[in-house]
Amino acid sequence: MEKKFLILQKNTQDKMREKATTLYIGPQHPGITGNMMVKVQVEGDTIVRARTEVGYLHRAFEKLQERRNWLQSFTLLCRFCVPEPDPVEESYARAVELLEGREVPERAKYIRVLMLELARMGSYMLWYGGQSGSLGLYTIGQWTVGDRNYILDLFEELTGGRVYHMYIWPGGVRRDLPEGFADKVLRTMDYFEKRLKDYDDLMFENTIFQKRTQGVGVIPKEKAVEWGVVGPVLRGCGIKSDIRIDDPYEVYDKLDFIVPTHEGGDIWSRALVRRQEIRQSIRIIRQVIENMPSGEYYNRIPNPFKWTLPKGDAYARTEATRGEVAMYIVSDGSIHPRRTHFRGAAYVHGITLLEKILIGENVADISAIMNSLGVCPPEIER
Amino acid sequence: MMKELKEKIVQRIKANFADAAEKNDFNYNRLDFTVKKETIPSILFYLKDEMGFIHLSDANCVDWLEEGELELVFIVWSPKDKIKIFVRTRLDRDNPVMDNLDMIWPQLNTYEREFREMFGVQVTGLEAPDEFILEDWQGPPPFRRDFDTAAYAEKTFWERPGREDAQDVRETIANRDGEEIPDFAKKYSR
Amino acid sequence: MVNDKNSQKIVDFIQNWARKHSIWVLAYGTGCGAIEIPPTMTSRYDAERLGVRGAATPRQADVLLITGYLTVKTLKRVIRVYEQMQDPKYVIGFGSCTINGGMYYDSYNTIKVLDKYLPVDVYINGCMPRPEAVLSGFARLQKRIAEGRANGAQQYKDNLEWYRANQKKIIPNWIMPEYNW
Amino acid sequence: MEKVLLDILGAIVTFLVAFVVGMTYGGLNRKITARVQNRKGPPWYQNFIDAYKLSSKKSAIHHGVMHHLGPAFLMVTSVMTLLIVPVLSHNNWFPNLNFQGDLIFLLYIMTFGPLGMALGAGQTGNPNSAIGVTRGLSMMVGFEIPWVLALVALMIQYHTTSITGLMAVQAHSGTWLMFSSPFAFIAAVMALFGMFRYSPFDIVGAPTELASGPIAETGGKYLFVMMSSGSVFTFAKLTLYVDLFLGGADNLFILIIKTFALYLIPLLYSLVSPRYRTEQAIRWFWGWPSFFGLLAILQAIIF
Repeated sequence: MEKKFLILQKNTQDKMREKATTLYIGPQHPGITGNMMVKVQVEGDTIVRARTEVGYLHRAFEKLQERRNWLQSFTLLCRFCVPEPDPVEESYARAVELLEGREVPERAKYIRVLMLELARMGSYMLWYGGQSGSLGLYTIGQWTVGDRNYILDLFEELTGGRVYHMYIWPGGVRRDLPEGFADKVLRTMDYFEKRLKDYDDLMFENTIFQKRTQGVGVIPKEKAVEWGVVGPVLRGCGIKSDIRIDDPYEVYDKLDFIVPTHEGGDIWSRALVRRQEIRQSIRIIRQVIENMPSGEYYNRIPNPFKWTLPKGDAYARTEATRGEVAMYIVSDGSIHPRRTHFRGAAYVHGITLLEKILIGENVADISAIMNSLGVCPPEIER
Repeated sequence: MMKELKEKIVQRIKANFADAAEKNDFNYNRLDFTVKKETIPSILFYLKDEMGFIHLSDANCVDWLEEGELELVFIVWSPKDKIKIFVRTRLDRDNPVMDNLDMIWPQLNTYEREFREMFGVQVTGLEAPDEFILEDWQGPPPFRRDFDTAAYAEKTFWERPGREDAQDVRETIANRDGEEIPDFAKKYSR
Repeated sequence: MVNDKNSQKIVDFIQNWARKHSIWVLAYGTGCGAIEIPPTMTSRYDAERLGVRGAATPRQADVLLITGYLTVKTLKRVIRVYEQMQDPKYVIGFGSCTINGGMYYDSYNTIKVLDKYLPVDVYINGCMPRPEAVLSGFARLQKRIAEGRANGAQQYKDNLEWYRANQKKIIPNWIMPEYNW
Repeated sequence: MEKVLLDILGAIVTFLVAFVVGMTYGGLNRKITARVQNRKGPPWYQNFIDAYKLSSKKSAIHHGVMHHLGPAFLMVTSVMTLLIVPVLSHNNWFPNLNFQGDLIFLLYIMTFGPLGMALGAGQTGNPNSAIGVTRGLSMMVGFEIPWVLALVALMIQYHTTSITGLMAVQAHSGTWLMFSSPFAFIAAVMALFGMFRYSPFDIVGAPTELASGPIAETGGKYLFVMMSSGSVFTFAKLTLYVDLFLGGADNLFILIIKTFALYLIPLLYSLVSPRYRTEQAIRWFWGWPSFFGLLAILQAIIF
């Protein structure tokens, strides 16, 4: 850590910049986690200054939502962050329900948790690929992304879409579980429990992987919360923080699971936290299927073209794989949202945090650090 | 429990910031304070350093076109007390000026850059590149209510004219490329 | 060496056959469509058996896959990337938003019709197109290459001024090197 | 005169064989990788298609004379290495241009190609290429040490500096050098990891770090030349190892079996390893491989 702050100090004197080479990582670069750019100044192999440039994916969703009604704007949501769209839908649905005071049936709550945890697993499978691929271990990525298809199959059967589900919507969920779906989920979970061991053998017990990740991209524990670190990255610093426990939503307070933490704050501890969270997800999914009540799954909303929400605002937070995502909605009493705002974890991780922790690191680790922070550009610029 | 905690927080804030108007009728863990623009840095500092609201959850801007004001909303969260506080203030819409706050939370720098670009809020003392998301943007700040995105899009970009009729064109496409439509697909034709 | 028409035809046939079976896709995820590229490349769908594989830089790539909507800012980079690619090169428009704007039809920052700015050889519709659709798009491109109809690059070269005018209309600050191959 | 003509013809045949075998190994590499990754994978001849496609690209941009010549440097190196290495033991088709001291010449010539490549990559002005070149050169410093130690050990032990000499030793004693000087073999095989630049030593052209590094600005015909020179060099290196340690080969079939067995070592290791950072890679080469090289020298001196 001391090395980092020394470099920071020197950095303020403009001396260093003359010797440094500027390197543009992105937007067209295989190592970048999406369509963004990191402009780094390097001296030898060490980064002395980093700047991110975003905006390549700006579609002005928040503006477009002002032109749609409350249900139409819901369809835009899943495009906010593509690898894991369900937490965004959940946030929006819950914010609307908070504002309107709409009750959600108990069964819908369970189905939502099932959906969220499946999405978490799917997203982590993709993360496996990104994290190991950025370090040159492509075999893991091929296995996990291939296995992720089994989760996407479940989504497809349940919602009709592989990637964009539009399933968790205000008032409940869009349709009930199909017949025999629970068994399929359980079978898939069995399969994943078996496969996780293979991934461990190849990735976490690999000496080179440990050497590449331990002590790289360290976030200081005492600064972590202040810098806006959330989710698995914060838990990788050894701080127990999870919205599922702290600010419980749906039925998470009735479920039995633990929040894994790991000291260190480097890529390795973040990877371990994520690895353990997959296990917890499987556990949650089993509990949900066991305890799922029968009954209604949807509290019908009125005609969406006449559906108005009371004046006011609401804010709902959800724990996604990247950390805290949240939806802030403001209603002026009309059928359109006055303003919606999406708070993504990558908005903080991908800009200020990334610029801070890249300093003093090796050029070779940029991609690995970005993957371990879960930087998702569409979430930054929306 | 939650109610007592809320009362305590409200009292402390009221004692320190006379202009804070509170709203406390939420039945979940939320409190709402509206303050003057000048109080924002000090109340955020106070919340963060003295009261344990160390996590900045969100900051955003709402355009109230009819009232001629921009509303800034800061949402802070206390991991210890498990409660979130909304701090709001209003800026004059024609001349929106706010102070730079990124010494409180470094990530506010990003939020301020977005306010500046999307709402035209002038942030005094902000050190950041001029452009954040947009590049070479020449129109008005796009997230303001009076900016009409549909008209702008129609004016600027090509649009592909849609089909007038609603006929099934899959056969035509298939014939064009010499492909067979599988049997299972035929039954879905409109 | 090859002068008469028939042998030229044979050479063309062999070359097109090779081009058809060796498609190197530039690793540039321009939009959200990039999420379905990993599944397409991995075990269940395995595009590599068709000869499709990734290329790291535009100099080595054959196909520019526009995975989804293009914002104005990205369009500028995409044009630069396209012009750096070596002839023959192909463009695949991926997703509804490249065809007519899709659900972003009223957004002030995304282009609606890709083929006004870049010559598109094959469109794949859907939001999101499934990996099967992507594979079928590649198959369609292969078919067009084999028939010698995938000549978008030639079209771009011939109508460069028209494309340039369209591009400059929405990119106000045009600082780009000349098209030089 | 006739001898020279035959030699030239033989050289062409050698080159063609090396090209085909090297390319096929590349294709099998992709096939094996795919099978490990649960995929069907491309056909084994996929690399030929890729090469032909690259050579039939209509345009190929270059950034100056050195960039133009860089691939040629690589090709020259590969062909020279190939011609010095005796491909088969007793065969007229594969000429044997080796001479007393060719091992030392080989050591020099094998570094020549990357140097030419470095100059070419430097001229592109692409910072990724420049960084890739520095990485490549520093990694060469790493793996040259165990490799040189192994060769020097052989030279000391058997009092010869020619490859044919070492092959004669093996033919004479009946045991392969792999068994009679095992430490040199271990050190040399470890150096082979570095020469092949497969994972975990693919730091030169690491896609996620440098966007394929020195070849970032190279496309079309230039890439074709590099690809084929890489294939030829693969074959030459493997044949050299077979000649030095596995007793050479009497016919092509045995040669292919032996070379492929050797080739599988770095290939399979690459499938389960992430990439080292540059300094970690150099440290690795200066660790156990160099230690085994020193052991080999000790063995050569003592026995």
